[in-house]
Amino acid sequence: MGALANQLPIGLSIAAVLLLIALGLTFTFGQMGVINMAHGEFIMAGAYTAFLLQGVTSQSFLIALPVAFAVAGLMGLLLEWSLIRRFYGRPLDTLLLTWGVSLVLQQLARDLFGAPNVQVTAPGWLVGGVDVLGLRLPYNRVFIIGLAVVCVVGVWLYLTRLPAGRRMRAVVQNRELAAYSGIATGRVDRFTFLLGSGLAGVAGVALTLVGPVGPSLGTFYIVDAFLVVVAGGLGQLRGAVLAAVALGFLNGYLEFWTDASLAKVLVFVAIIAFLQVRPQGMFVLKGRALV
Amino acid sequence: MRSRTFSRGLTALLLPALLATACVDEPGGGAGASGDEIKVGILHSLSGTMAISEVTVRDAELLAVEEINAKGGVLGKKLVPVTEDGASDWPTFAEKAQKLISQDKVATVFGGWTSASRKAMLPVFERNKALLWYPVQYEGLESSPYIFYTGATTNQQIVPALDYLAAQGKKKMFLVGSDYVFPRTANKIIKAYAAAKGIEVLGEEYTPLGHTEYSTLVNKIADAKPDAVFNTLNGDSNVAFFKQLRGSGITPQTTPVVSVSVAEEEVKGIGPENVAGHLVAWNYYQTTTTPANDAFVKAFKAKYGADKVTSDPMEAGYNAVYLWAEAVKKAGTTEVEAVRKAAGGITIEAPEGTTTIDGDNQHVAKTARIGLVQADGQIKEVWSSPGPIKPDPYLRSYDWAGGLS
Amino acid sequence: MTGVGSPTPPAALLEVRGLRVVFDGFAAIDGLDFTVEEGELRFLIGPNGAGKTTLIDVVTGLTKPAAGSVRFGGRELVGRREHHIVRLGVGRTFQTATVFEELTVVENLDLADSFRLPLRSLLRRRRGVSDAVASALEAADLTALADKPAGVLSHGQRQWLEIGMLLVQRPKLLLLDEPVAGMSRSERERTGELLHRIASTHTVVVVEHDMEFLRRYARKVTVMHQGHVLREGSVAEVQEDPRVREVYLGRAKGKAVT
Amino acid sequence: MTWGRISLVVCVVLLALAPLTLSPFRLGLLAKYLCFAIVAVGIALAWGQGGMLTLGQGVFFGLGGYAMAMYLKLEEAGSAGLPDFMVWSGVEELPALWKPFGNPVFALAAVVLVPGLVAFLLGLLVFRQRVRGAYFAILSQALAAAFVILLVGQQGLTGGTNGMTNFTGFFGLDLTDPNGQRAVYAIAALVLGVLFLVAKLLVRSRFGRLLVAVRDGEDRVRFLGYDPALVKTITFTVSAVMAGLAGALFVPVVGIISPAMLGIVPSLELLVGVAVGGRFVLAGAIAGAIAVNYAKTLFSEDFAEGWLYLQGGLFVLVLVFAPKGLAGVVESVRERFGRKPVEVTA
Amino acid sequence: MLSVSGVDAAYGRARVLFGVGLEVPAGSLVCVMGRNGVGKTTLLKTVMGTLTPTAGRITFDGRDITRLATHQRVRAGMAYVPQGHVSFPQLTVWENLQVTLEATAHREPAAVDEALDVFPALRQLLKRPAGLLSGGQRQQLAIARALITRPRLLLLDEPTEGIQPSVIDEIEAAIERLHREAGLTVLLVEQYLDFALRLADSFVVMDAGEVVRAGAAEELHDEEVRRMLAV
Repeated sequence: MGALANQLPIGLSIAAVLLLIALGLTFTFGQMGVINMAHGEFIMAGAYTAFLLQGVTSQSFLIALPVAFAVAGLMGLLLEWSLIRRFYGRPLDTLLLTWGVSLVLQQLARDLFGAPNVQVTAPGWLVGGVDVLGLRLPYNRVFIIGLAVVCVVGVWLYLTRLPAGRRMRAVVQNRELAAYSGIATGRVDRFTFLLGSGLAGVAGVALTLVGPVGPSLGTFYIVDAFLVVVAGGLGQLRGAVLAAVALGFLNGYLEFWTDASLAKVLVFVAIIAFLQVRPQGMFVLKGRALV
Repeated sequence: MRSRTFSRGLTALLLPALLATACVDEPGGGAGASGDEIKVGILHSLSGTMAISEVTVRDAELLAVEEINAKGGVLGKKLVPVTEDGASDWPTFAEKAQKLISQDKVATVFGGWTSASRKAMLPVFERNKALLWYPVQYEGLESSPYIFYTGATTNQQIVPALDYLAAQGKKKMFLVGSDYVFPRTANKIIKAYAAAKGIEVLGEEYTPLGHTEYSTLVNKIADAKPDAVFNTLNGDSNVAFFKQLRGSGITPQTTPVVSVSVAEEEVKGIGPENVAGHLVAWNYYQTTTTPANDAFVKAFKAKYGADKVTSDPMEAGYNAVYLWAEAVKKAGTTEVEAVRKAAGGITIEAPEGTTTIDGDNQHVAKTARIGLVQADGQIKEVWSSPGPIKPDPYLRSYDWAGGLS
Repeated sequence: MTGVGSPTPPAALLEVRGLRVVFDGFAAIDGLDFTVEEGELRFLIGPNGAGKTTLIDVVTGLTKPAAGSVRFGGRELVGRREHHIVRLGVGRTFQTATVFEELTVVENLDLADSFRLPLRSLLRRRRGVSDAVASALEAADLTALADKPAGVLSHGQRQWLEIGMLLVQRPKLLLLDEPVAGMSRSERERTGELLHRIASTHTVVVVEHDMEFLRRYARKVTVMHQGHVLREGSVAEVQEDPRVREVYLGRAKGKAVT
Repeated sequence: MTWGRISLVVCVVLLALAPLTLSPFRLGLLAKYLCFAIVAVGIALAWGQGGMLTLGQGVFFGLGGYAMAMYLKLEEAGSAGLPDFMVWSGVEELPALWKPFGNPVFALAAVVLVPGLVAFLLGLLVFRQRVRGAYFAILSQALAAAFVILLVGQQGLTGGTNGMTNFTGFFGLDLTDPNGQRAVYAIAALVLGVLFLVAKLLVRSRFGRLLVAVRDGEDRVRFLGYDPALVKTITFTVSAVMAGLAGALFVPVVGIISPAMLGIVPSLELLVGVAVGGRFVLAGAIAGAIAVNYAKTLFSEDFAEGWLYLQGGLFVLVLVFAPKGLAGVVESVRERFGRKPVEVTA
Repeated sequence: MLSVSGVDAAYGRARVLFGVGLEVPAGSLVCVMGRNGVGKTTLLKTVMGTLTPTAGRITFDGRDITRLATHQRVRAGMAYVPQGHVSFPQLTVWENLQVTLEATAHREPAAVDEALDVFPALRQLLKRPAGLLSGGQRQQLAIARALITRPRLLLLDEPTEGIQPSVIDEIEAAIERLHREAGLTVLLVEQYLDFALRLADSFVVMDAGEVVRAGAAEELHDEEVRRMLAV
């Protein structure tokens, strides 16, 4: 029974990881209808940013967060500007296109950083943990949960409080009216991509705390990330949050009761079953539909 | 689609593709030992997920080839390596093995890492009566006449590790592994051993290859409170496992983890601080003190860079080339059956110490070593077997292992 | 508030009763009663947002009503899936003609013709042209373009093709949504003639704004306004009704201009 | 017509000559490409004609492959014995799931029926709910991921990551013998030819026209009185069966079936050839599958690290510059220079 | 101020405008009339740049804007209130206004106040999501949103369509005030005669994608014109 309660914070921390990797996708996939298979490689870019920056200063891990946001964000911007722009309205083609890009990026990482995993040392203050209800909750997990919360709140504030965020919501809700309101919609699209990719970069830095840092990093997370977005529904922040939490707990408990392999399979079955009830995910944004 | 209009021109598309494949049949490279050259195949994953591990083994094998050539080659002929990419894909290993044998006509092949790649190549070598030198520790229960196994079999790695743990008074164990054949076989051996020696196995958990979410598993370990964890995770999963294990407060002091797939190269990727103090079981470490190893490490760093580390599978690959060369010298030919016959009893002073080919099962006698991971990423030997252990892939000499094979 | 002809239910082909459709809290149709007799050519008009297309959407199963019933030949349509309703004999066209551009004109028509075939016969290749398709080709004046992909058709030709596709399905009720929108004058005329011919053998409901068209071909007109029926009657009757003039010329503000 | 006939004849002749001119090794490779070409025909049907981008075709390939492998393993092990991997895995008695696969008829039926049934059920579930486009693509991808995990986890049943290997015979043919290999090649070529014709007939049938209609206007098709979910499910099932047959042939051709063939990446790789060759044209898809896999062999022999660049780059280039693939390029070249005047938009 | 000449436009293959010409002099209120589906909305969309004309030329203040992006036209001083009281439904009223202000060239916060002065009723609704407003309130918001850009030319597409009568008066009064008092140039699309009669300086009647009649407001009393508009 104790262990069962223990799974609560674990479900939460799995949810936090899912949320971090999927948050950026809710913008690029959910809001723009672009299925960016290279999202995982933007996560990887964030992780390598943390690798390159470490040792530069004593707080390089924290510095890596904004830098990774910028690096991955710029990569996303470049991708949107150079390729994806031509593909709006062809979501299936963007899927294949970005998968091609992801292959190239993986090989590029292999050539730049070598095939083996590289070492990213967690800062000293993230070593150790805190005891909660008899369970030791690692600081790095606390940090990831915190970062996920910060990112969600940040994104929420950005969307609701900042001019750029308002513009983004305006474009998503009614692209034509946004143009009539004087908004340069093309620029907003590009910025949306920058934000979504940047968040992937931030996720990448955080994942160095709990996972490997190597050229295949992105491939470990991409499917889960998409499932979160699919289950959450199009372009809705609250959908992504709820789906991440639900899948996190589902994963945590299923793995506890069965094993890691079976849990993954069962989660997939659960998603198919869920889509039978809600084919469009938890929340549907009226207006712009995908496909 | 206006398929009628299209298809007219389009079956024509088949032409170039088919012509290309059908008509280009590169001429074979002649016999393995022709003129003053001997071709040897080197077949590892240079791309895909396994490239992480296998590229370094290839490097070590190429180093050995280079060194042998520098000393005048074999039978007065130079070794010419033909490198192929297994692409972390088992059918590709089989395909490339076939290519090396039938197209390049190499004298022998050094290659493979995963059990799956070996199992895929095995029928190819048996069918063609060609030789494969396989350099990685594996799950045993195999003995092919056309494969030489220069890595450890279970009685040279897992069993000594268990002996060590038992000697340390570890009575309760938790088994963690990636979901594939080596961990499952290893754990079967461990359970048989445990049953015979009064050790309790508290849990046995497998995760998919490439799994990175270990909080639940770590929770299960924390809950079970074992004396030791026996870890047969492979590759990237180790990084996630050790990072998340460390965060949970499970320390090497309370619960040491013994790993059999974590070598110097992996320690670097995991981050030494995450794995320091835990145990590993191998036959060789970079710190192993033999004259041959000093030379090996020095040569390796000189060739590939001072920041490079050496590890057990690399050393086993390096040895494989030397062992084959010695066998060829003894046989006086590269002809496969002659080399096989000559190989039994071949002994070299390898970086890990004296190693001898066992003519019966084509494995190699090796010294087992338990090591402690240091904060600098190097591994310090804390125990070693008194001498090279005779390979016993089917564990026939262990009475507790009766029901295993 | 039923229109004309409600007391004789047995002959009614389509009976809509108490229909209510809500979009986001806004009632696009509210308390609508609407009846079409067998053999009628009915025009459905009304200002923008009156609920004409919504009505067609409900009848054909595209939109689910919040309340009310739609009975077709005595059978309830609400709750049935789109293709079932088609199979019961209700066909429709769309405001923007949707034909399959990759398929040829004949293939488009043949596809429409084959919907009652069992799967096994669908797996066979089309050999020649059925009588229904041939006559639809003729009716839509597309015989010359029969083997061209529909993608090359002009807008007007597409509309005719779509009507032709409807014809080969031999529906008991045709619902045409703005068949002449976006057509040139000469095309309108030809469409009118086509419609006239169709109406002689089918029950047809047409949503149309083009008044010239209306005057020429309409027998009975239903004027919709704000989700309900405002007036039903002959063209002349409707034209004379001050309330109708009001919703067209003035607004529902109460200030009649005439 | 003559153009197509001539090239078809040339292709058949080339395929027929290949066993005489190629070394057994190269012939084996060609046979492998033909297996992928069979999958490509199915993908071209589902994706090109039907608009269903399936990222999980490896699953069906695997189901067919495993069904065949199970039979071959049992055949080899004889009536009393166990397949080799079960011996290593410590399985002592033949699992119930395996028993019927000792029967060749059952195994051959399973090659067709198992992938078909899985695809049919999945298709029915998702297409009924009008899950389509990207959602379908992502779900099919997740299916591939889940399926691999499931296979790997059942080591005693499936051989785990190792899969099954070391097949020596195939319905009386000796796979270690060059003549046996030639026979297997001939079977693969024959199956490809037959399935190509079947697909071609399907595309030209009313059903094929309906499929294109569903791709271009699913909602409109509903108003013609058809159920698009059924049309899509049937097509998806057909394409899955083709993948299953390809998988079953892959086993004797390559001599191994393992989860590595069925995951996300192999499933996507199957798409590369189709996209490059031209997804809208069956022959283009076949040519693309053969050409891309040939390129993969060439590259990994001479320029291993560059393969990912080439593969990724190919995808990007094709989608940006030739979304209809090589077939589209050929078509537009023919439109420009061909004798046949092509109708320009009226 | 605005000059449209010889404009053809089409949605895909459906050709909607056939050589439409139109002049909107500075300070005038021009009313485009015609029944449903004759191309009025298409004309406005073409003027605003969401639809590119296949032929013809559009100038604003003498500058050729035929190829300009929509948001650039807005910044040049044209504002458009589309048909159907559209807004950003999940943005609050305030956000609807603010997002427009932030996209303007001037960015003067006072513009929001000025716009709210036109429809004071909106002040109580600032925190409410626009999707929850009534049609009339949404239309007031839509006009206010357009005014924030401080346009010199305001294009209104059936501003009173589908709106409850009480609000129609307010909207009408507001348009009148803006035109008469502030001297705003207005291009109004209307189906209804009485509205045009009260406000317009001049009118244009469209039918089947063509301008079939144009003239001063007085001519609207002409019975022939009425027939063009009514049933």
